This record gives sequence, C-alpha cells and structure tokens, in this order.
Amino acid sequence: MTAILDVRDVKKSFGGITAVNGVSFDVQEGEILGLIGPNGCGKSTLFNCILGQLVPSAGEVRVDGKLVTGQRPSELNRLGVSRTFQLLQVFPKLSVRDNLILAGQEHRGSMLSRLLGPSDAGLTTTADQMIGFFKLEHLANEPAGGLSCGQQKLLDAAMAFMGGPRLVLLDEPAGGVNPTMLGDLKERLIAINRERRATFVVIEHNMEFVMSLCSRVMVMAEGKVLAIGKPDEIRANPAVIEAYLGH
Amino acid sequence: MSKHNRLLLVALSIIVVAGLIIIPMNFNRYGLYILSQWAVMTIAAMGLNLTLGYAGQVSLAQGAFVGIGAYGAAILTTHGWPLIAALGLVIVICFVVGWLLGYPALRVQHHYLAFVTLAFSTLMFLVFRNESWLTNGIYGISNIPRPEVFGFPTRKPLPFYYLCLGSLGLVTLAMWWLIRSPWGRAFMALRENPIRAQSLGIDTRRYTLMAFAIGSVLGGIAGVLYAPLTQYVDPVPFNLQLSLDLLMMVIVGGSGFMLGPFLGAMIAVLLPEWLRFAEGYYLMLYAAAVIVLLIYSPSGILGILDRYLSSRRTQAASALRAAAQSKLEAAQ
Amino acid sequence: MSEPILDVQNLVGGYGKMTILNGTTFSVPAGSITTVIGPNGAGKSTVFKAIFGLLKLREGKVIFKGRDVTGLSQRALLGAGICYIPQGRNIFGELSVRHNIELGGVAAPANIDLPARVEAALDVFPVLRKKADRQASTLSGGEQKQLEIARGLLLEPQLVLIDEPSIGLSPLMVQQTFDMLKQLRERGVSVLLIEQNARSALEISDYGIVLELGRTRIIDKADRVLADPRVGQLFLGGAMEETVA
Amino acid sequence: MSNLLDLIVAGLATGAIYALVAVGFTLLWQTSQTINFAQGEFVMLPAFLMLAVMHLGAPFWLAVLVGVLLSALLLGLAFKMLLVDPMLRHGVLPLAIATMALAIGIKEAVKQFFSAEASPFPSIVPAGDISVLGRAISLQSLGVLAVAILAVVGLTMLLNRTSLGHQMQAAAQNPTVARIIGVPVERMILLTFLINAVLVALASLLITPIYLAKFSSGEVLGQAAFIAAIVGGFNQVRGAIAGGLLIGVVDNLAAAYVSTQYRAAVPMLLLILMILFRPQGLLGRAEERTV
Amino acid sequence: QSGAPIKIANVAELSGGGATVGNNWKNGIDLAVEEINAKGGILGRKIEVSHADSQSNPGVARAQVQKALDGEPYVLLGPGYSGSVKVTAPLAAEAGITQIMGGEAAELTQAGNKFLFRTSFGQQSSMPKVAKYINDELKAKSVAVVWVNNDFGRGGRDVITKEFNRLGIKVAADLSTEAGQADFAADVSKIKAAAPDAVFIYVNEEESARILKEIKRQGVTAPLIGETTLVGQKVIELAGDAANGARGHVGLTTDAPVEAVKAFRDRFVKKYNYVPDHNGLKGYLAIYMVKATTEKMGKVDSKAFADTLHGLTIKTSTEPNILMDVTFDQNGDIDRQGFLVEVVEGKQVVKQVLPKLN
Ligand SMILES: Nc1ncnc2c1ncn2[C@@H]1O[C@H](COP(=O)(O)OP(=O)(O)OP(=O)(O)O)[C@@H](O)[C@H]1O
Ligand SMILES: Nc1ncnc2c1ncn2[C@@H]1O[C@H](COP(=O)(O)OP(=O)(O)OP(=O)(O)O)[C@@H](O)[C@H]1O
Ligand SMILES: [Mg+2]
Ligand SMILES: [Mg+2]
Repeated sequence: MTAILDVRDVKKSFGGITAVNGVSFDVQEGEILGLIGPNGCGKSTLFNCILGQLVPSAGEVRVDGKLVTGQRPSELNRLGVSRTFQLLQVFPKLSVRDNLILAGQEHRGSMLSRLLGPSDAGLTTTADQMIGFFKLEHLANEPAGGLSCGQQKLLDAAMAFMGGPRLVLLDEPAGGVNPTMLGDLKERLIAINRERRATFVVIEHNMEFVMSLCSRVMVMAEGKVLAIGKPDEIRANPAVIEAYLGH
Repeated sequence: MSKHNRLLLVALSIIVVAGLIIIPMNFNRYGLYILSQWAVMTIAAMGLNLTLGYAGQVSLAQGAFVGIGAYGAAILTTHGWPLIAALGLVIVICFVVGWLLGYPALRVQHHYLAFVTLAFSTLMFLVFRNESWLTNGIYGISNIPRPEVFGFPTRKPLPFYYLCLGSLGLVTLAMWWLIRSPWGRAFMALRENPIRAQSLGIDTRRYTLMAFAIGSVLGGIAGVLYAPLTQYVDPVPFNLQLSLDLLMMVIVGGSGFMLGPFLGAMIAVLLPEWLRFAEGYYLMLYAAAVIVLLIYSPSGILGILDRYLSSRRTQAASALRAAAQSKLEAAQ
Repeated sequence: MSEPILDVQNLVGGYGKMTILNGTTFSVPAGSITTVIGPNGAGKSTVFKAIFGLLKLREGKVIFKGRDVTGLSQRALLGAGICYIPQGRNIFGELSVRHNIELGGVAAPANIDLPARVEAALDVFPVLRKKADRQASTLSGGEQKQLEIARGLLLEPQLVLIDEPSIGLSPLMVQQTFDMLKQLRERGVSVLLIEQNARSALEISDYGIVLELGRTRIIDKADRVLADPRVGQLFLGGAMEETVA
Repeated sequence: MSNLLDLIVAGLATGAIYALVAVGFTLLWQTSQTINFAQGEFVMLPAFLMLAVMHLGAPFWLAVLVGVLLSALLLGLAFKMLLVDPMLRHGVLPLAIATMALAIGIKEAVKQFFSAEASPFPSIVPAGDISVLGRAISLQSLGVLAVAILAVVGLTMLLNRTSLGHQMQAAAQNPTVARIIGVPVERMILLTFLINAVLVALASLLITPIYLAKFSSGEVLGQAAFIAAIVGGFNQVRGAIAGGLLIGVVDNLAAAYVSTQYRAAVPMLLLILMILFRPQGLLGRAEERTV
Repeated sequence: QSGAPIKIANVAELSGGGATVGNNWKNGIDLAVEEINAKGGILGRKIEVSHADSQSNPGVARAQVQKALDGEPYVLLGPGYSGSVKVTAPLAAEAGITQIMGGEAAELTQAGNKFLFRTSFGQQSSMPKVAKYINDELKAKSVAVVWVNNDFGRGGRDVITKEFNRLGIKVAADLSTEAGQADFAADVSKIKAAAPDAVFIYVNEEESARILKEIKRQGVTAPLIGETTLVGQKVIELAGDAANGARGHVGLTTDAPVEAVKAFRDRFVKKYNYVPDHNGLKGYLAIYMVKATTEKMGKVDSKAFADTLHGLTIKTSTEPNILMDVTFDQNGDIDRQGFLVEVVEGKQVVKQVLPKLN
C-alpha cells in the first residue's frame, strides 16, 4: 500500500536561513499524524512546502505516489489535499456562508458548468450544516472579517472540509478555540476520519488535543525530525521533553 | 422581508429602464449624444469593475481596450464590414490581448501591476499614433458609418442611442449572471485573499486571466460603439487619461458593486455637462464634487447604500444574538 | 478582595449597530491575576478593546485607580500605566525585530533607560535575540507572539491586558509566559488575562471571570471557578456530550 | 563614444528632476501607504504661489519663504486633514482617485487664476554650465541632483535610524497596533505630509526654472516620478534616485538608438521586463512573508 | 427684433493638451467682442459669445458643437485641433452654420466643405514658402526635420517633406518629438550625427526653446528654420541667446512690423497681462471676420454668411481691426501678407515680407 503523503528529504532555506533541513516522513491513508515542535522549528514552512505555497529548495513530495513537488496549491487541492492556516485566512468581506460555498465550489462540475449552473453550486445545504455545527448561525450572513478570532479559526477549519478532502493539513486548528468547541471539533475529526478514511496531519501546541487525537506524532526541532512515534512514546521521550514539552 | 425588497428592486429597475427609454425621446441631439456616451462609458467601466472591483486586479489599461475596440470598428466598417462582424473580431482580439495582459498579474500586484498596465496603455497609444498604415496615425479615421440593426438604420441620434442602451442592457444582464455565478464568487476570492483561494482549489491563475480577458472584452465592446458614435477616431482620446477616468468611474460609483459603473459614468460623463454653466470653473467644480463625494463616502456612491443595508443586516444578527439563550442559565 | 485597580462598570457597545457588550461589569483587584474565560464570540476581546479606548461605548465607565479613563487616548492610557497586548498578529512586518521591540517604548517617559530595557527583553526571549536584525514578518507564528509580549511589557505597566497569549506558543513557552505573569504579580503588577487555555490559566490566577453574550456571568476566586461544575462542563471542555442549543 | 556620454549625462540631468519628484512619492508610500497622483501638480503649484507673492511686489527671498509656508499649509496640513484623514482607512484607491481629482482641480485653478501660458521663473542656482566628463552640464541640473541626493540621504537616515522614523513607518504599516503601543499616529501622518509639502516646494523652486511655470507641467513630472518610484522600489526612499536617473538615461538612449516615435514605450518595456524579474524594484525589498 | 444680441458659439481646447492654444483663442475672441460691443455692436446688435470646452478631445468637441448647434448660433468658432475640426465640420455643414476654426492641417479645407473657414494659413500654403526659402536662400541640399508628434506637427512635416522631395532636398533626419518633452539631447545628437545643411523645427513654443538651448549646448551650427512657433517672443524669452539666428516664416505674429498688430498686442497685454501667441490673434480675427462679413451683407443672415465670405477681401481701410488685408478663397483658405523673420540679439528682425498673392 502506498502512502497517501510521502515527503522525502525536503529542505527549504530563505537566504542564509535553513528553516526546513531535510525532513522525510510518510502518512498512511486513514492516519492522523500530529506534528509538534518548538516555535520556529519549521512546521509551518514544511506545510507550505508540501502544499506548494513555497517551492522547496530540495526534496520531493508525493501524494498517492504521484510526484507533486512544485505544483500549485490549487492543483494539490484538486487532488483532494486541503489545509488550514496558522494565521487567520478567511475572505473578510464575503459572508460566512459565501466563504463556505467558495471553499467547496471548485470541486463541483466543470468550469463551464460553474458559469452556467446554479449560483451556489448546490452547496448551500452543506454550508449551512457546517455553520450549524460551529454555532455560527446568527453570523451566517455577516462578513467573515467581523468574526472573533476563535470563530474565524473555526470557519477556516470548516472551509478545509467543504471540498470533501482525503488529506487535510491543519496548522494549529485549536489555537484560540474554546475547549468545549474543541472537544466537538476533535469528535468531528475522528468521525470524518472513520467514515471517509480521510487522513489528517495536525500541527498543534495543545498537547491534550494532539495526544488524544493522533495515532502517531512527529516532533521537529531546528528544521529536522527529532522523533516520530506513538503519543505515549513521544510524551516520554526525554529529548522531546527538553526541547518542547517542559516539565 | 427580502422578498419584499426584491420586488421593490424589480419595480425600481423597470421604472428606471422605462425612463431611459421614454424620456430621451424628446431630447435634442446633444442630449442624446451625451446619454449615448454615458451608456458606452458605463459598459467600459463595467469591464474595469470586473477586473478591479471584483477580482481586485488594478488595471490602468481599460482605456486602451476601448481604443482597440474603436479602431477595430473604425477600420473594419470603413472597409465595408458590418459593425456586428467588427464586434465579433474585436471581442476575440480583446479577449486574447486581455488574457495576455493578465500574465504579469500572476507575478506582480498592486502598484507594479498598475505600472505594467500603464505601460501597455502608453504602448497602445503609440501604436495607434505611429502605425499610420493601419490607423491613419494622428489624422485619425473619419466618416465612420453607423450600422443598421435588424434593418433599422441608426444614423439618427435617437436610434443610435437605443442601440447603445440596448447593448448596455445586454451587457448588464450578462454581467449580473456572471457575478452571481460561482465565477463571480471566485473573482471576489481573488480580491479578498488569493492565498486562501488557492488552497481551496480555486485556480487563481485562470480566474485572474479570465478577469482581465472578460473585463477587456467589455472595454472593446464599448469601443465598438464609441467609433460610430463619434464617427471619427484618433489616438488622443485613448491615452492614459481615459484609463484613469474609467478608474475614477469605478471607484466613485462604488467598486465591486454591480451598479457602481452606472453611477460612476454618470458622474464622469454627465456631471461635467451639468456644471458647464460655471464656464471656466466647471472642471474645478467637478473635481471638488468628486473629492467631496469620496470624502463623504470613500467606498463610492453605492458604499452609502451598502452601509445602510449592512447596518440593517447587523441589526438582524444583533437581534439573533440577543435572543440566544445563555448556556449558563440553561444549565441552571 | 483588595482595592480594585480597574473597575469596569456596565459597558454597553459593539460594532456599528451590532451590540456585543450588554452591561459588562467587573473589577480587577490590584496585584492579582484575573482571567476572563468564555465561549468564542462572547465579547472578551471586545471588552479589552473597550477598556483600551478602541471601541465607542454607548454606556458605561472604565475606572483605573479611582480615575475615570473612559475613552482616553491610547497614549494617555499607556501613560497612566495600562498596556494592552491584543489577540492575533500585531507586528510591524517591514521593520526589524529589534526596532519592533524598541517601538514598545515610544510612550515611555524620558528618564528611563530604554536600550537597557530592550536588552533585558531580548534576554527573556532568546529566540528574539538570535533573530534581532531580521525583518519581523519572517518570524514564525509563535515567535511573532513572543515579540509582541516583549514589546508590550517594555513600559513596565501597572496593569497588563493580555488577550490569549498562549495561542501559537509551544507548551514550554506557555509555561514560561505564565511564569512571567506570576513574576509580574510578585512585583505588584496586576494582570487581566483572556485565555481559552482556561485550566492552566485559572491555575495561576487569583480570580476568574466568565463572560457570556457580553455579560459577566460569574466572578469568583479562580479555584472556585475552576471547581464550578457548570463552568467545567460548559467552558473548560469538561463534558463532551454538550447539547447544541 | 562621446555621443553616448553626452546622452548619459543629459539623461542624468533630466533623471535628477524625476528623482527629486519621486522622493516624495516613495516617502508617502513608506510612511502612509498613500499614492499621490497629484504629486506633479504639487511640484507645479508652489512656483505659482511664489510668483503670486512676487506680483504683490515682494522680493524673491520673501516670496520663496511665503511659498514654502503656504505649501506646507495647503499641500501639507490642509491636504492631510481634508483628504487623507477621511480616506486613509479605506485603502489606497479612493485616496488615489481623490488625488487625481485634486490634480485636475489644481491645474484648472492655476489656469483660471494665473494663466494658461508658461512663464519663466527665477533660478536660485546660477544659470550656466560647467564641464563634467567633457560635456557641458547646467548648474541647475547639478543643483537638482544634489538636493535630490540630500533629501534621500536625510530621509533614509530619518526613517531607518531614528525612533521617529520607525514610528512613522509603524503608523503606516498598522495604524491600530501603532496606536496601541503609543505611537501618536495622527502626528506621524501629519509629519509625513508636511515633509512632503516642504519637499515639493523645494523641488518646485529648483525645477521650475528648467521646466517653466506652467499649469500643465505637473502631468509629465508626476507620471515620470510615479514610474521612477516604481522602478526604484516603492518601499524604499533611496529607490527614487536610482529609478529617476535610470528613467532619464534609458529614455535618452531609447530615443537615440531605438526609435523617437516609440521613445516613451521603450523604457517602459525594458522596465516591465525588469519588474517581472525583480518585482521589488531596483533597490526595493522583497515583499514580506505571506503565509 | 433687430435689437437682440447676435449669438456666437465658441468650442475650443480650454483644458487638456491644447489648453494654451484654446485659452489664447478664447481671450482673443473676448477682446474683440468687448471692443465691438463697446462701439455698439454689429449693425447695432451686441454680440454674445458662449464658450465651451472640448477638453482637447474630439469626442467631447463633437458633443459641445452639437450642443452649440442645437442652440442655433449665428456662427460657430473653433475648435483649434485639426482632429476636433474634422469631427465637427460635418455637423456644422449639415446645420448650415459657418464654422471659423483654428486648425492648420492641409486637408481640412480640401474636403469640399462650403461652411468651413480658416483664420490663418493652412500648412499647404505656409510650408511651401519655407521650403522655397530653404532651397533658394540657404541652398541647403539636406535638411533635418524635427516635428512634434501631434496633428499640428505631423501635418506640417508631411507637407514640407513632400515639398523637399519636389525640390530634390534630402531629409537627413526625420525626428518626431513629444508634446511637453523636456530632454532633447537624443534628438539633437541625432541631428549632429546627420550633419544636415539646415534644420527645420516645427514644435510648440516651450519645446522650441528647449531644443534651441540643447542645439546650442551640443554646438550644432547649421541654420535653424521654422514657422511661427520657432521665432516667437515667448521662445526668445525662454531660450535666451540660444534663440539667436533662428529663422522662420511667420503668417501671423504679434511681432509683425504692422502698427495695427502692435496696437492689438498692447490692448491684449493690458487686458490679460501676457503677450498672446498667434492663437490669440486668430481668435481676435475670427470675430472681425464675422463683423466684416455681416456688415458686407448688411444683415444678420447665417444662411448667406458662408457665401458672402467666400471670395471676400477684407481691407484694413474698411475694417482696421482685421489688422492686415485678407482674402478668402472658395475653399475657405486665407491669403494674407507673410514675413520671414530672424532672431538677432534677442529681437525679431523681419528679413523679408512675403506679399499677399492677389
Ligand atoms: N519568508 C521567510 N523568510 C525568512 N525566514 C523565514 C521565512 N519564513 C519562515 N522563516 C523562518 O523559518 C523558521 C521556521 O518558521 P515556521 O513558520 O515554519 O515555524 P513553525 O515551526 O511553524 O513555528 P511556530 O510554531 O511558531 O508557528 C523560522 O525561524 C522563521 O524565522
Ligand atoms: N471588527 C468587528 N466587526 C464586527 N463584528 C465584530 C468585530 N469583531 C468582533 N465582532 C463580533 O463581536 C463578537 C465578539 O467578538 P470578540 O472578538 O470580542 O469575541 P471573543 O470573546 O474575543 O472571542 P474569541 O474567543 O473567539 O476571541 C463576535 O460575535 C464577533 O462576530
Ligand atoms: Mg507555524
Ligand atoms: Mg478574542
């Protein structure tokens, strides 16, 4: 069985600074991989390299065994790979509902049918379900820019799921989200993972969340992989404790 | 509530359209000419509104496309082509050129893009002026015939005005359809947050190029009408100033609003005419009016309306919020 | 309860016609850490903006050390001894890291030794020292947050308003930040904190406030808030099977 | 190759003028994120203010003084309060359009209240040529170049080395956050526009003797300066010098070696290529990290 | 209703690229109207002129002329740009209104329009005189031609190169320049490289001054010949001693050695505080053309106006303010005295008077 995501020896440097320094790992279909590491160790940069937002200085990225290094983010998204962002990334002047429809529309029909077909690409129901789940009903018609930080974070996550992706890379989805809602989010992720065999890679600093969600955890430090293993092993790894977790 | 609003809107548009058809019937030639000019400029501004207002791509080249359209129509119709054939050819040319002009937008944005399009605009002006074999250079092309539409001649001002108005109507319908389709939403995504858009599978390259191409086509269509309207084209009207004027129409009307260009073109074409009574001061008054308008509503005339609508919307949201039951109380 | 350093009385306000704060009232005892918790969109950040003069209030008053500071300019508030570290990313991307930190001292009185304070701040955050001359926008998310905290504390205020500092920080850094807040308290500085990382925050706090729909629902000692079963269930992720309203 | 040298020196002289106007452009961008399409008219106007004062019988030095003050008042203070304040928050375009309208207004006003004719303007730099690289170059051009360089050096020092400069930049990049940390944003923006106003008055004083006082002379200057600013790198004041000089020289070389009919286009085409390969401009910095 | 004012409409380049032209033209008109009205008007009726701005844009010009014609004026004045004339002339002709304009392009009067009249020499009559002078007096065999690339410059250039061809003179360099151009180094260095026997310069006043300065700086010694715009007082004022030696054919100039012209100039300066260029004269003369023609007809009749003006000779003896005797031919073209002028030590010196043809 080939891995759904296979990263080989990816490097990325900016001028003299090497942010990602030869990272290799793979993710099997249906897995939930956690990605942790101290601030500035290169996690987000690694995501950006995988997803085509940045072109890696070296190395290869494969999705389903197909080489995708250097492909544009939109092309990757069409392959069923979607993501969320660490910093808030919504469409501030569009309504919450339009944000969600937008997130799914390119996965429906052809370019032409999207011009001639219904204006919501048949996504209003799906979008409203998402809105309901994240308790944003009263804001559905409000511009997304007016949401609170935590709400925008949730909207960002919701957008990542609108296209029915097979692989989702989440960059700190829990940051600023209320713990109760976070519990719901975790349940939801697990449900999607079970039902649709969707695969997740999650960057997160919230250990409780990572350790209870992920089947495997990878630790990065200074642009390299420090350790990779089951949550319990990682929690007990002295190197990880020293570099990242603290006492 | 919203159904009621929609009904009101439909009624209002019918009144406006009827007004535009009936009232000018007893206008003099000058009035009809100015109104036709307004219709033509509205079409061009609608194109720029798509490129700039919806898709967020700054373009200072819209005037050049009006020029391409006007010269295309002038050259072909004076060589005996029917205007409709010229229109077809112009649409193809503008689409292709607009598409190509979009490529720099894939690499650079904002003022750099403004510069690239400005350069294109300058280049086109020089081509119109210098390539005399094609455009008759600075002397321009005169005696451009007005077309026959379904057997009706439009030589007289009134029928020609109806031709312009009809074209405007068709373009508006097409534009309305485009904007409310998923394409329209994708264009806005391009403007709001291209990075997020890309990661949602929106092919920002293709949409950017499309925004340029379609916007340019509208510029070309406006040009095709401009040529028989003035019956004479020379390079001067299609210099950078026209692009800047069109930009002004879009911003003043309200960029990113469907009806913005209508009002913007009204300000740019009709307002100076109304101010003519002030003789030597009319352009000063005009400038002052534009400035005051922008001070009052920096998001353009339709920004005022939008502020009103959105405040009504937030009121509704506020009510929803107020009605929400406290979880704590529910738990008690 | 000791003498309050900050007294927030019956704040009513919001964005445009949308009312977010519906009579928010609470006070912050001097020399304490007070944590505000509540669901997303409850209006926590909005309260901070209101206190710091960034929101037009329709009603209500903000009293700082017995003085009405409602609607004062930010510079005046900084001068009075309040500083505010907002949520999200708030750096000047095109300036260097060092210049960003230095800007934290803009409102400082003339007699303090700014360069020394900048050095001290860089000592607290070694990552920033390492990258002091880089353009701030190139920092990673967590590093940017550290930069903001360093910049915000440069004036050595008497009251710190800090909105979700833990977002994006590694567990080690969260610990350090909380330790730092504790140290501030030891020096007599009062801290008003918003946290979704509510358990850890309440553990270091003296008081806890639960904010919901723009109203303060519970104000109590932190340990009592932590122990309150309703709070645990609704806002600390205690129970997962919460029913959707 | 003396011909080539001639062209380069002449191009540098013209380029210096563009550079001097462009400095204000880049300054406004770096310290308030605004684009002033009336910058050319801003340079044109002070000369007329000075002429007006001279018509009242005042000596030249007094006219200059009054001109600079008036321009600080009109193009600095009034401009900032009436146009910039209400529009700054709404992004670049509304203000840019308003300045386009303002340009029309200024042009028309000068035409109406002064004259549509060009009039000569006294030079504070002695007229006459000196020989540079074996070619005659006017002292006036050298004066322009010197002031442009001084302005750029001064402003660069101010912006990059002083806390005041950092505050100005901070106020431009993120006004809300700047306010939160105590930057007096209003005052910084005012300062920006005052500096620009004094700069344009100075430029007017130096350039008008060469370009003549004419209501329309701002059009060419403004456009050239806009282009120079972009080429040099919008976000760096020093880019204005490089951009201005480059445009001046390339324009001359294009006219001499490519085509006079297309002379306006040749430098632009070259520069488009440059922009596509180096989008941040000659001396600009790369745009910041986006994700 | 003989007391009602006579309505005349003027459409000119009051703003945009031609603003200097248009405003001079307008001021000239206003001055003449003021004079005539002060003396009781034409046939006892006052003149009332309306001014409209074409923004130097043919499209706008068309609108304004349309508007003016809808108001049924007695005569239409302007525009000054040939392109704008071209787009408006058919409208005036259709309405049967006489149009007295400022354009100088050769072709304007050759399209058989019976209602269009010039106020100055068309290029088809001025350029051959310049070419003849270059050929006969300077005996130049090769000439560099510098022209401004708009309808004015291009038109002149096209006519004169045709003349050069006819006379067997070689065009050594053909240099187009831009309106408002500041830097002529490249153009002059090309002239220098071509080493012509003479340089023909056909650009506007300010650019004339700039190129003269540059020519001096680069040490080009060939004789410089131009038209009205090369040797005007304005150019001399702006170019200083670089203007010395420049020669030109001048059809209409405020510096003409004619007393009436000098008096006009003084009146103009008194009213407007600056010295007009030839466009100021053109506007002034346009109004006196209307006066003379109307008085000749003895009635205010817009239908008969054009017919009367065709073939009419207006003499200074009957109408002193026409300044110089002038005759209009069947095309609406003009015949009048001309001058060959040289700048000597900062002064215009008339070298030769080119008499009226008939
Ligand atoms: N565009 C850039 N230019 C220069 N350096 C960069 C750039 N982007 C990232 N870096 C550097 O690369 C390193 C890794 O950054 P990255 O954002 O990947 O960290 P991270 O692991 O996501 O950290 P955090 O947990 O704080 O988000 C950092 O040191 C950062 O300064
Ligand atoms: N700039 C704004 N414009 C309009 N509405 C806003 C704006 N900012 C916040 N709101 C609204 O105000 C409400 C409260 O927002 P606030 O940011 O105070 O929430 P919060 O309690 O801080 O939430 P979080 O925990 O997610 O940060 C939200 O419902 C949001 O939609
Ligand atoms: Mg990160
Ligand atoms: Mg918040």
